[in-house]
Amino acid sequence: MNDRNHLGNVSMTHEVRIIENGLLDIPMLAILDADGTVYPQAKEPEINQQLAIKMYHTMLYTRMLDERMVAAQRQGRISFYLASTGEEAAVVGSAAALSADDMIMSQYREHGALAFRGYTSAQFMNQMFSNRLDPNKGRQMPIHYGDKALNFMTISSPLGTQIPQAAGYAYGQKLAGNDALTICYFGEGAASEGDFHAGLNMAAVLNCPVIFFCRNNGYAISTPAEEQFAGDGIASRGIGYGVRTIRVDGNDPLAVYSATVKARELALSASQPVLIEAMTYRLAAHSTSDDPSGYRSKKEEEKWRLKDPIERFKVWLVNKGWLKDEETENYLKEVRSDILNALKTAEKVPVNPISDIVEDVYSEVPWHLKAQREALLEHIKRYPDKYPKTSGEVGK
Amino acid sequence: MNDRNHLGNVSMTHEVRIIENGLLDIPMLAILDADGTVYPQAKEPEINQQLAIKMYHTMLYTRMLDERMVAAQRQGRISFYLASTGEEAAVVGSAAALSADDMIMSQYREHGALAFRGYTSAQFMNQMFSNRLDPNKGRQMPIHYGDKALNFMTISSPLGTQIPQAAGYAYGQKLAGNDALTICYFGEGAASEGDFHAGLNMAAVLNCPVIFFCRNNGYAISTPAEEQFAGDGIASRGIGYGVRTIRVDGNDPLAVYSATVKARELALSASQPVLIEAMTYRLAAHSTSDDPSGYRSKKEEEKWRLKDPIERFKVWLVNKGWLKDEETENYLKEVRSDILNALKTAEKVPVNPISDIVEDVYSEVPWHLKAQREALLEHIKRYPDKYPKTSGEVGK
Amino acid sequence: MAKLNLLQAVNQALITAMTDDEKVVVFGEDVGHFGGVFRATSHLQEKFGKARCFNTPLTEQGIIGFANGLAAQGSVPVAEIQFGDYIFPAFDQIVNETAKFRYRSGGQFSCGSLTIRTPYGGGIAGGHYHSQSPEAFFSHIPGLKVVVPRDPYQAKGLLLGAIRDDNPVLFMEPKRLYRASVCEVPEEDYSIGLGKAEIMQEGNDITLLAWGAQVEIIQKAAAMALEDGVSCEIIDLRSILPWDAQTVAESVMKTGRLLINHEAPVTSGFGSEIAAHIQEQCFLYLEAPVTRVCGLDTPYPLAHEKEYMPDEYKTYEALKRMLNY
Amino acid sequence: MAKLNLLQAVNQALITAMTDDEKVVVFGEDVGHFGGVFRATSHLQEKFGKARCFNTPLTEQGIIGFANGLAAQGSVPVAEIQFGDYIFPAFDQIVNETAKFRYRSGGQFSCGSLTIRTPYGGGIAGGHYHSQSPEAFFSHIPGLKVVVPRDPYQAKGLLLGAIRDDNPVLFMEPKRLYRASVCEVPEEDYSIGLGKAEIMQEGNDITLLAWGAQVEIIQKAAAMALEDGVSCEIIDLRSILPWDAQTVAESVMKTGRLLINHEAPVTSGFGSEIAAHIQEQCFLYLEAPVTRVCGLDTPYPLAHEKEYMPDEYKTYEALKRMLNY
Ligand SMILES: Cc1ncc(C[n+]2csc(CCOP(=O)(O)OP(=O)(O)O)c2C)c(N)n1
Ligand SMILES: Cc1ncc(C[n+]2csc(CCOP(=O)(O)OP(=O)(O)O)c2C)c(N)n1
Ligand SMILES: [Mg+2]
Ligand SMILES: [Mg+2]
Repeated sequence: MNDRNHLGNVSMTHEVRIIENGLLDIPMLAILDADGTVYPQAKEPEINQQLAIKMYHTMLYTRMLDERMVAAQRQGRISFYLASTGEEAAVVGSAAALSADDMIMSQYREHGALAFRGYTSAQFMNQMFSNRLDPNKGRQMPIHYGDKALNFMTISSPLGTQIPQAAGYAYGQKLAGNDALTICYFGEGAASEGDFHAGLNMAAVLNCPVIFFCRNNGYAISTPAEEQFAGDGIASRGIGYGVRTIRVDGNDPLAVYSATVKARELALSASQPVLIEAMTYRLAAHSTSDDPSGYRSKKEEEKWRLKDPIERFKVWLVNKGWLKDEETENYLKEVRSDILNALKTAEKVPVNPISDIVEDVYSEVPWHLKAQREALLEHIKRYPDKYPKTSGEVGK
Repeated sequence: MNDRNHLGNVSMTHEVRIIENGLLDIPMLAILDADGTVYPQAKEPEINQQLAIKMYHTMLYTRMLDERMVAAQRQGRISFYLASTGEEAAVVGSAAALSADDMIMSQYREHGALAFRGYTSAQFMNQMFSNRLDPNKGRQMPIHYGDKALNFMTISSPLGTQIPQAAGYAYGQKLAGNDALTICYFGEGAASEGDFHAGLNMAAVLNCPVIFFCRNNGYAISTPAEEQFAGDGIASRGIGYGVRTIRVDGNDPLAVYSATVKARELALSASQPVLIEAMTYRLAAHSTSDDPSGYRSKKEEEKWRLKDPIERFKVWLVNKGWLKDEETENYLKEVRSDILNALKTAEKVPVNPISDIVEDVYSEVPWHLKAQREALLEHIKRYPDKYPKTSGEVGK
Repeated sequence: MAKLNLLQAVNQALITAMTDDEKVVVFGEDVGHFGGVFRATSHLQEKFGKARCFNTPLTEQGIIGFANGLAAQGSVPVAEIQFGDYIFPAFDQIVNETAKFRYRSGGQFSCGSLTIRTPYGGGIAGGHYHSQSPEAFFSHIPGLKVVVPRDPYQAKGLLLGAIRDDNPVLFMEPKRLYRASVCEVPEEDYSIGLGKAEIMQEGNDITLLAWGAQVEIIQKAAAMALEDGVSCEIIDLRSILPWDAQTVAESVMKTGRLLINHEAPVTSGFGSEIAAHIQEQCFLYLEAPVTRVCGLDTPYPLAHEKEYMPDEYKTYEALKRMLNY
Repeated sequence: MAKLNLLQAVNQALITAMTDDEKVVVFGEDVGHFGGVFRATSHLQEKFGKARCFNTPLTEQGIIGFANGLAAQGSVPVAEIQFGDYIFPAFDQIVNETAKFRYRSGGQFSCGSLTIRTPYGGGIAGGHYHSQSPEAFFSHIPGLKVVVPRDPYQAKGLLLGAIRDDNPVLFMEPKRLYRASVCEVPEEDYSIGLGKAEIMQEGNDITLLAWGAQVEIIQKAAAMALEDGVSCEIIDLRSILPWDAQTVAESVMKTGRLLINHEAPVTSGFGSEIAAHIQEQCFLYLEAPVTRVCGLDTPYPLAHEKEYMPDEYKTYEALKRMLNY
């Protein structure tokens, strides 16, 4: 046994003192003030105009996508949607600090990361309409994106499961000698799952180059943070695992970007995990199935609207002379019509053929699934009017 | 949302500083030095001679029980045993600080707590021989004790499962207005399970009066602590959950006792969990199925033998004038013969009748289990020589 | 007597139980102030206080672990798992703890007072993470009871029966019926005992067996068959574990045929246990093989939900094949 | 060719796999330096380094979660769960992740390279937490493969088959045979393909079916029956999912009788799926009901292990009843 983790460095005390909250006071990195100016003591990250504008555009893009798709859900065109409104800086600021080779494992509210990597409106739509152009073959509910070409792992609904998986993925990257890591996004709610504990502890012990990125947005559906945990956020847990940790203002794209750049450097050079806790707020409803008025006040929402990451970033860009006011309007116009066109196109693309129903369960379709498919197709042939969407495919 | 757990008290920083190990330096409470003298700065707990001797005797008792039962296992008299040798102070020191009404949920290496509550050699033996006098009806492997009369929850093999259960039990005690709490023992290995995370976090959020007592004995079977976690022990995790936490020298009965007294007071008065991490060492093999020479050195063991909690306690008692040398010898003699007699008696007591095989699965035996029992008894009647242990019971 | 939907019936059962016994405690993700994502626990926190109805952190293994301890202590926990698809992190606590607590302690301690509520099943365009029917997993766990109601009346009575039963019960609520199924539900307190199937319609030619939301499917198939002059006996199994094999066997001895319908994948679904048992018990009475009309052995598909479901047409076709066997 | 026991055969298969493919990585609780509590992974760390064979923290859900990610990345993880009884904390990762990874991503990502090894079964005085046979739970998970070897030769071949199969495989090792079963095992690399049952003995009067450690039980029962002049066909199922229904059905069409033996509790054990399927496929050939000789529907008992086990005498008795049906 190596004493490091047992008794090696333990100091002694002779007084019975139970440690209360407050031993830890993990500060929050803040670079841009809510009014869009840089804090006097703060150092701007090294970031050029092109990258900054790309980040800004991506944030605007997902904001527009959210607006449009929430409406599309209300119109009954898609079954479900889940917006990242208010959390754009956390997602895009971190994604911008990655290399394209880094694997992204997301929870579900991180389409900004995918957009940053160049996912097109058409691609987003193909997933949301579960049509046959989705590389995931339309197998999941809207917003469960996944694209191997962009190193974006297909999203899974069960919360927290991607956390130990990210440790494993990163371990594999290290073994393979890749100069790339894994970033794993999750909410402060998901951090209550046992998988969070397993994932962070394993990553720390097995020295996995992974960035754990927690969006602490104050809510898990209706459950506020104070009914989710009693400690100093999620960051304090990182310390408990011996994981290098940083807390950032999640509504400050410069802070998030700076922290993630540093985290990536550290994680890769030392082959170790880093935990980032981004303090933000879910301005949106949890999803289109949710109505936040049942559990929080408009006043609280208003308070956070004042910290809007997009507005804040815009002021900074304008002050820097990197952005003119009308450019935003033009971009928005462009994006709106791009999204709408993509939507209209994608909703006309058919879903996968019915014969696909037994594919990808195994690497090859085994005997019993072949038999089940055959029986199903036979049945549809017999009752074409009862399965109007697919009966056309099966012949007679 | 209450800001307490989200942004309420967060301080700000403008410098990208990722927190590394060492933010936390949780000291270890030590009162008795390894040589049995009290550290000059330390305060002895309020403890009278009677209690101190009872603790000492209990520690000696389990040491003897361990010796005897490891031998009994080698002789093939019982199938399995698991010793607490070297960890007596952690277990007995904490148990001594409890009220008899407090529920004890143990992992398996805490028979000292049961002995402290007055479990007799006969009672220990009945469990280990799974005979019909065991209140658990002999349903589990040796050392899985449980006795409702003594508020000692029946032990379960799957690790960590008792941790969230303890939170729930304690919550129930609080609801019922009992002036009692739950203590939950576990190893530093078990603390890697997701159930640990769930249990501590829930207890913190739901204000459960429970003491989580971690025996950090450096090993989980062959796995040393440094392959189990990378943080500052288990104590640092408590801080992460906002759980009041104290680390103690687990080989120092006075420190463990003092910490547990204080923890109990706090947990009950504030209706909150407290985590105690006792730094100790598993001098024994993991169990009778294990041979530690495969994974650690004699030298390391020797180092820890010098910190033997019993020796240390003895010197203190003698110095205090509470104990004479020959008293220990006499007690040991007494206990040895008591244990041996109990063993000889218990091994002759039969196991539960075969008809019991379907009992306690449900509150009442349902139809299918009645039918299965009937068929089994019929079968045994037909092949009496094949089931010699039970055929006598079934008639012909 | 008022007309209630299934959610309202569940809510009423919880109010009844909490009023009747102050040891009843209700908790889970979002069940507190908000009343649960489906609103099954609406107003409970208001009525009974935060100590008896509360949100938990987001951890299913924790919820059931906590519930096991609370039950062992003597309280009467009713824990909600937000979706049946998310019950698996709690599987260890259920298999190794809930179900074995009484047995391992020789009856000294038990989780008998525990009820776990969870919505299950498809038909809501939820894909494979909001549609699973996991009852078969739980049917292989001695020590546990598993119950599935088919309508609001049954839901209230069976839930009260489950809460009061001295054994841990998994109570699975067919979520596609939450608002769709409406019927008269007495305001009074009534419980339906567990373990009994209900013969909903007597018949002579074939026995159709289902539970939960699929009961209406076999009813529809029976109606189609009736047009052909086929007389179906319809049984709602209600309890999956222990199940009422006697009622089913007696019916099959009369009709000579058994068709089982369930949503879960066919392989090792609970239909397999029923078929295995009935072919043994009724071997000489069977005029056709026991037949299962079930989900395919795939994850629950999003885009082809309609095709996947063991609907009335598939049931009717299978029934015809059985009659012409 | 050397005589090896089952543990040595497993160890040899791992050495072969790790030598053959440097992407193979072996891990779990105590599997590193120590070589595992049963020593199945002895010397692997020494031979292949700590990066490819290592201890994990004590967390089954973490082990499988980590393994899923590692598999998705392109490595070939072989994860050990120390006892089958402790696999349940990983149930969610297996049901919802391992098994659905490929499907949900349209084949973009998968855990196909993953193998999970775990010892299972009774007969070692281990009580209900060191004796369970949980294969039936896993047989209801589309996307997963489940394999159980009966002896050292099979163990090596099937484990190599499992590691190389492009689907996630749960490989269950009958621990009471770990040292008890010894046979000739070729030193060369050989794999046995998954999904095929093996007819170990041909016969005419009845088909006896088992897997893993219970195969020797049906062999013993067959020997007893032979004295009565009964000719038994003996089948080792080997793969539980997908299972080789065709081989079994063909045998039953010949013999007219099927007896299934497994250790797990009878209700919803995997025998129920086999019985349900075979009574449907072979309805007109059956001369007696498909019969299951299995564990009781209780936790695995400590003190009455012998009585609980579906041994050769129970098997023989059931067989006689079937022949006299
Ligand atoms: C294992 C599991 N349990 C429950 C759910 C249902 N659920 C979906 S999202 C959600 C809240 C998640 O909150 P958080 O992790 O904070 O992320 P946020 O929505 O705030 O981004 C819940 C409970 C789930 N998807 N998976
Ligand atoms: C869920 C589960 N996984 C694995 C095991 C096997 N096992 C029994 S004891 C043990 C080590 C426990 O170590 P620790 O918690 O540190 O306690 P200690 O033995 O040191 O007292 C292991 C892995 C188990 N009992 N339960
Ligand atoms: Mg959140
Ligand atoms: Mg330990």
